[in-house]
Amino acid sequence: MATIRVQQADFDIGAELAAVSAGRTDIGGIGCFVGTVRGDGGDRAIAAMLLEHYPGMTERAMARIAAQAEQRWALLGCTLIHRVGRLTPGETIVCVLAAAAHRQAALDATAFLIDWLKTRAPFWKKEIFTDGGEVWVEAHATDEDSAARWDENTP
Amino acid sequence: MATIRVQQADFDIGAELAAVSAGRTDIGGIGCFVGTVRGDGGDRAIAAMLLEHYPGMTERAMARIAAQAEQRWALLGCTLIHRVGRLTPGETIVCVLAAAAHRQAALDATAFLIDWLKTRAPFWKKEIFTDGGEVWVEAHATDEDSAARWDENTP
Amino acid sequence: MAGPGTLRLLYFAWLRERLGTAEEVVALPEGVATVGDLLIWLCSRSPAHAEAFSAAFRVRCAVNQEFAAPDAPVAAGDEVAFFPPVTGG
Amino acid sequence: MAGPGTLRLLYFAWLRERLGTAEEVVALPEGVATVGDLLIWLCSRSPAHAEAFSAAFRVRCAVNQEFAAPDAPVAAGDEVAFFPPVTGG
Repeated sequence: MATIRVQQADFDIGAELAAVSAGRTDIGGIGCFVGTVRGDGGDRAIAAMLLEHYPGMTERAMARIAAQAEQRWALLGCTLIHRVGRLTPGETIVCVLAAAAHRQAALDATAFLIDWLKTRAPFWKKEIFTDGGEVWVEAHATDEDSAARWDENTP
Repeated sequence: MATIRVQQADFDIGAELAAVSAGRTDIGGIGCFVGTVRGDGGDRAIAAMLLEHYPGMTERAMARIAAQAEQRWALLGCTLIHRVGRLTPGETIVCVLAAAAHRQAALDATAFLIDWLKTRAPFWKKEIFTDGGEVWVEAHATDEDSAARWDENTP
Repeated sequence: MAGPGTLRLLYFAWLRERLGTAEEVVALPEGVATVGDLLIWLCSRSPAHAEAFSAAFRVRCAVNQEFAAPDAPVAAGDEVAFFPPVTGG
Repeated sequence: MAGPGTLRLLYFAWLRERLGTAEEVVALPEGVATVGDLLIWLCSRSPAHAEAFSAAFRVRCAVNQEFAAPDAPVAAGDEVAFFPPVTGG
């Protein structure tokens, strides 16, 4: 039921929102998060971000994350889109949408989806700087903490 | 700096998202919430929702809510749009956007914006049923609770 | 804002419907200095007013377009709005 | 999945770069029954392997495209992937 996509191409968030709610009158709220490439990596300017993933496992992991959210919050719509390849500052990387009858479920599910997508789906980011250097982005303990809170608290 | 609009007309969420991030490379995440008209009011089918507001005070209250969010979370973009007049099931009522350098700020600010918009801006909803009856929507204590959590916890 | 010596009163949502009016200008009643004073005076105007202002849900107020508590001051020239708890979003 | 008697090993992100390979098929080493066993065997292959697999951040593993702990079983025919902690989103 969820929409899961891994793609190089950009996406149209307005169209994704419209697709989730098309023809429905049971949705009361849609939460959304869009992640974008920032141009600063500490004190070095970023020329591009390279997104690597594990084809096959990625889609499987995303489908599982979506299924868990749909079940926990009785979602009426759920979309996960993650881009891969070379992206430049200002471009979108990721988009999650969660539609529910009530606002709190939509907002909580949105936070859950992006927290788990960041920690439980096989994507890796490499920053490529304008000075020619490149660095793999390190995982943040805070991301793991954000993700872990959904293990303990069932809504 | 925030975009504040009260209007009868529908809006294009994709265009609003694009406007917030246009030409910027300092945004890492954008949170968004879209509220829509549901077709069921308990056991009676809803024909339409009538949105009344207090012109002048409404814009003032929305600007204040946005300013508080911008200050608390160092937002890089903030949009509040609320529709008024007669809306039918499936139509959008409200949209809030919050852009920040990091995801948690964007998500928290999004929840704050919709919580406060629902409890601290002068809008009133009346449900008009397919059987001809009509009822003013009553305020929910849970909405007030959601809003009040932002009084105590500064991020 | 209202003219000299007067208050502009606004009513919204079901309060507007029950009172049968959205807006009126009244001379500042004698002895009225706060929102609470004004509410008591309004209730004294008619049984319909008394019933509307004491309805199941507490009526909210804004003075000059800012939310105001019962002890907030009102003065001639103010715009005072009464309405039910808000239900937007 | 790999062929009979073999494992398909995949490496991602900096682990792929350090090892200089993204994918290889190896005969299931004798005595290897778990991910942990496999890691020990991999480290024994060369100093470069030992260094890569003991790098600052603990290497993560998936067996047949599911996250796997060190005590997870591996068997001939499995696809085993090693990678750094994920950093998507």
